Amino acid sequence: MSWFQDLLPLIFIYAMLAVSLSLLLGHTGVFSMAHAALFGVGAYTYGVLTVKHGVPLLLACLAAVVACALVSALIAAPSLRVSGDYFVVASLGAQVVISDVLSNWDGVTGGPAGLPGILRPVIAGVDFSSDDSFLLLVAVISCLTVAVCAWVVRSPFGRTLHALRDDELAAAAMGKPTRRVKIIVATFAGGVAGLAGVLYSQYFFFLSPDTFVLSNSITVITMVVIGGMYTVTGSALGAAVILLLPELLKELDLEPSTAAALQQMIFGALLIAFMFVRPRGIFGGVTEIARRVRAGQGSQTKGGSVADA
Amino acid sequence: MLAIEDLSVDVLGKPVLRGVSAELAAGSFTASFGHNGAGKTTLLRTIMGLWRPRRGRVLLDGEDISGWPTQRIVRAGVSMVPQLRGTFDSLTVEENLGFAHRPDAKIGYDDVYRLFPVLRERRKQVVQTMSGGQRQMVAVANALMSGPRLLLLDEPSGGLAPRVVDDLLGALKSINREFGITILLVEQNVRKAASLADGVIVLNQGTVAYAGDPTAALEGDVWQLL
Amino acid sequence: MTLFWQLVINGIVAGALYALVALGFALIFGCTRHFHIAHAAVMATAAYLTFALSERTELPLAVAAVIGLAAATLLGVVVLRLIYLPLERRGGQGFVLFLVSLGVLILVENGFTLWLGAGTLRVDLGGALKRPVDLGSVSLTTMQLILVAVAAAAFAGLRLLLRRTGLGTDIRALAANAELVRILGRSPERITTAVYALASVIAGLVGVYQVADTGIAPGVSTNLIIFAFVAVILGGIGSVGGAFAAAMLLGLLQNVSQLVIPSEWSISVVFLCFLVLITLLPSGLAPLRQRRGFRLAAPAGDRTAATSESLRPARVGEDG
Amino acid sequence: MLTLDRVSKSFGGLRAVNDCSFEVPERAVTGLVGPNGAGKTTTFNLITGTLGADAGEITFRGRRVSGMSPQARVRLGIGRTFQDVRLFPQLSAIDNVAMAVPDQPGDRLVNVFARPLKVRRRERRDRDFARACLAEVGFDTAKLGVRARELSYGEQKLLSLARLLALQVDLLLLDEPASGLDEGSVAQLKSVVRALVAKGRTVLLVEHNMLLVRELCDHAVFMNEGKVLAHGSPDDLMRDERLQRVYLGAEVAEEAS
Repeated sequence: MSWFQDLLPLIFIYAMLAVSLSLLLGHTGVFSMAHAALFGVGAYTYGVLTVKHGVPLLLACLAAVVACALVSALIAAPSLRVSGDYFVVASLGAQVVISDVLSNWDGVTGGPAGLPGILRPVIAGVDFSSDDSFLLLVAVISCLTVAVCAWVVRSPFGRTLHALRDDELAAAAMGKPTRRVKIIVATFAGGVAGLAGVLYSQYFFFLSPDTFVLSNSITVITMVVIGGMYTVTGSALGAAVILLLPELLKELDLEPSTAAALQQMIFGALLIAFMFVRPRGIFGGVTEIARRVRAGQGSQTKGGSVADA
Repeated sequence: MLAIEDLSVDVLGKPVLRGVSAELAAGSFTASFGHNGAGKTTLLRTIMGLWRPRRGRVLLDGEDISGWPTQRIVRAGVSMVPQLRGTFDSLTVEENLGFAHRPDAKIGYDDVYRLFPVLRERRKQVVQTMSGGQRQMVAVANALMSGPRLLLLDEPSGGLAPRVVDDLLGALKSINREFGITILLVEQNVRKAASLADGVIVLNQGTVAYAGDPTAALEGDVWQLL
Repeated sequence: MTLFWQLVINGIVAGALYALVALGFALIFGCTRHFHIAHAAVMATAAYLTFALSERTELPLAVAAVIGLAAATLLGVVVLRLIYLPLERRGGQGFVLFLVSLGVLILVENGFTLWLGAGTLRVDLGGALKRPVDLGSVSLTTMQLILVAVAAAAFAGLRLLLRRTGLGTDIRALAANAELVRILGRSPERITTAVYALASVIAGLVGVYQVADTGIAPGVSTNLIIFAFVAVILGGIGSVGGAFAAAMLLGLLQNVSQLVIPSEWSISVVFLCFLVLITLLPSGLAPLRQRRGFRLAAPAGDRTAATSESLRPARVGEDG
Repeated sequence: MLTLDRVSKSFGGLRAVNDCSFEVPERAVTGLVGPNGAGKTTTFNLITGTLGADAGEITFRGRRVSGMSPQARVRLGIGRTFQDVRLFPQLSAIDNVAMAVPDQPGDRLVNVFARPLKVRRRERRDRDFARACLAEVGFDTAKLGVRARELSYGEQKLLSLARLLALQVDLLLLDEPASGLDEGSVAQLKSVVRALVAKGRTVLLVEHNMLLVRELCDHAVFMNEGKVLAHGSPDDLMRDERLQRVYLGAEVAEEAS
């Protein structure tokens, strides 16, 4: 089970990333293709600041989160003036630009060769450099983040997000500042993605621009879709499902390049299959039932015939 | 020619029509009234095969057409002028008619142009640039070009000036008389439509509140529903 | 100056490539509002099959290319009929279709990678097509010349088709009012299929060109489709002519910018320009040319913000 | 309270609203009547800022609102319902109403973190208020937790009215509030509107049901083809010959006289 222990921190990290994307995708109705890039901005900001400039780790971590939030807001700002179709293209554009910057700006990022020598933090005298302690740190941060996101979604602010997703025009007619809300949620989601990036860089001690390319954005989208984009916990669990998949492929003893392609193929097939079979994701239905039980409305809906329209 | 039997239709999961029955005789002119949401548009769309009934049947000349695809229903001789969006706005009049035209239809360009002479003058004009009344004429002409025996119209006079409404409804009367086309007209313009029609169906909350003679309809309690 | 003109020529060649992809994508998007990112998979299919059939079997290149083109067209149509249309019938709209389209793209592209490897694959055309044509101080290969000619011909041909033929009227009718097409007893599905076939043939041509010129590798077709998106947005949604012009412009910008900026940054430059441009001109370049030229459907003028978007998840939604 | 001065709006070639001027007096119910497509809903959209006018001025309590965003106009006190209801289909009935309560601290993400207690207290109050709004329009309290899209059309109409009440605006624009409602709900609607006016609110409504207009409205404005053809008391208007010809038909007019 040692492979599982190796995988666990990654699952926690990607759960944060997936939850952050679900805030945009599922809860606000904004389709972002730039999440791997944001992840990269967080990771590289932390890596570059600590490795090349010797900035204290916690300060660098803060800087990474802020930088990532700002970049996310910057991507959101122009495209929110126009309809949702543009956001996809704008975020795609941002993904490509950021990928390019990470691999071409050799002087700062180390270019295609990558950025080695990233350190794990020491917080309040506790050293998190061993794998076990680091796992604990990641698990705590990740769970806290997911909880915070779930809290946001259930707060009045989350309700405003859902209203925006359902009908932006009606939300504006109810006096909600729709553009500002969208930029704020993009900023927040960017910050979470940045934090995930920081943990990622600490986990591997090394960064390579290949991690932060478009196909990884698609992987994160797959996590969110498969887990259930309308639920925070579903998205987080989706990350676990998608990360466990390659481990199963390893049992087949394939060449790494073959395995990578096969894995992507499976993601593609999953995206298609889920839209046909379970558009709300694996865990979407479950939390829906939970919601109804909580609201005491389980008996009020007649066989779900209405919902299936 | 058309018989609707105990028709119930759900739209987006909500019951809109509940057990509607009605009959249209060949060559008749029937007007249908009712509030927004009473189910008039749904009735027309169900006849056209655009919605599927949950229960009940639609019979055209004794044959059950519910469940048929729209194409087949059009070929069987039913056409509809939908509410507001009955034209291809970025196409010219001629292109509109050409698209709708079916070679085996007994109505052709000449018939349509005789009915609406202004369309002949403007046949090269893009529909977008025409007045509301002229656009509605194109919409009716489009439906005619597919050669219907039964013509369904969904509030064709909506938003038109009174004089234009008179022209349009007058044209419907001559379509009914000259071509012998059976007409089912959904209208807000109750008085005018009732004066043209020889039968009235009033829908309320998805059921038939009244069916029969137009003059009797306007005298009784049914009026309160409108 | 020579360098400048050479870059202009290179820009026109790149622009022609983007324009061909954008043409098909814009046609589909304008007609159906499908955000058909799997258009890239169609292109890749033509490229990979041409390679595989000509290199791995004894088939002559021309035959391989024709089979590749046919398979690509088939893929476009199959994706429409087996995936998009059934999903649409279940109420799935833009957001759902975009996700499955993305799924198709990575499925197909990685399938070929699995089969043929991740390297750059190229077919050898022999001398004639690779021979440079001198235009004074600058040059381009015969193939590139053919590409530019094909792009121009495809543009003119599509324009003619849309304006002068029955199919063109059908396509414009579909773009204007899809439901009326059905109400008048015609099949929107059949016209949509024709649109997909047409666009897929064009994409297939791009694929064949790509594998014969610079070669095909994972990500190449995705990059092209991203440029096509940008061109469609810049050209104004629904405007095939606008998309074509914007694609040419992107190609030129990407190449000419290399005069002052290292070439590895040229894609970033294009996208940064795009982001700045849509900030300044939210509805693209379309308002700059008011002429009702080569337009499939009216822009979303009187439609409200909520209805003019094709990618909203709120309309996804139902279990089972 | 609200004044439209020579307001126009075109879509492509079509002049949906053409040089339209009228006034909505305070603490009264004004009816906007006319055939379908007369430009009533477009006028609503121009007043609420969903659409921008091509020409003309709209003033609310002496302040020029043309050019303001929809949100700014809501804050000034203009709220609306939609003809096609436009609820938030995935939100529960109570959330649909609670989200409309103005000035919620929870609207700002910062407060969700920085002042969680305050947000929660307010939220409890807002939900109570939302419940009261729903009760006021006669919404079935057993269905508070049901998603809006699972409600019947009539229930959705009531819900949209409750949502408008929660918005606490002074000028309420109601777009065909009675269409699709059964008689009981229409009676409820009438009493709600009357109660609102008694509390000092102003109502402008679009309605096809002339009997309702006559019972409810103090003034009526008649529009056709984007123009205001007549205004006055509903009874005067129903005696107006043009209006009879264009819109009503003789029978209603006879009843009116």
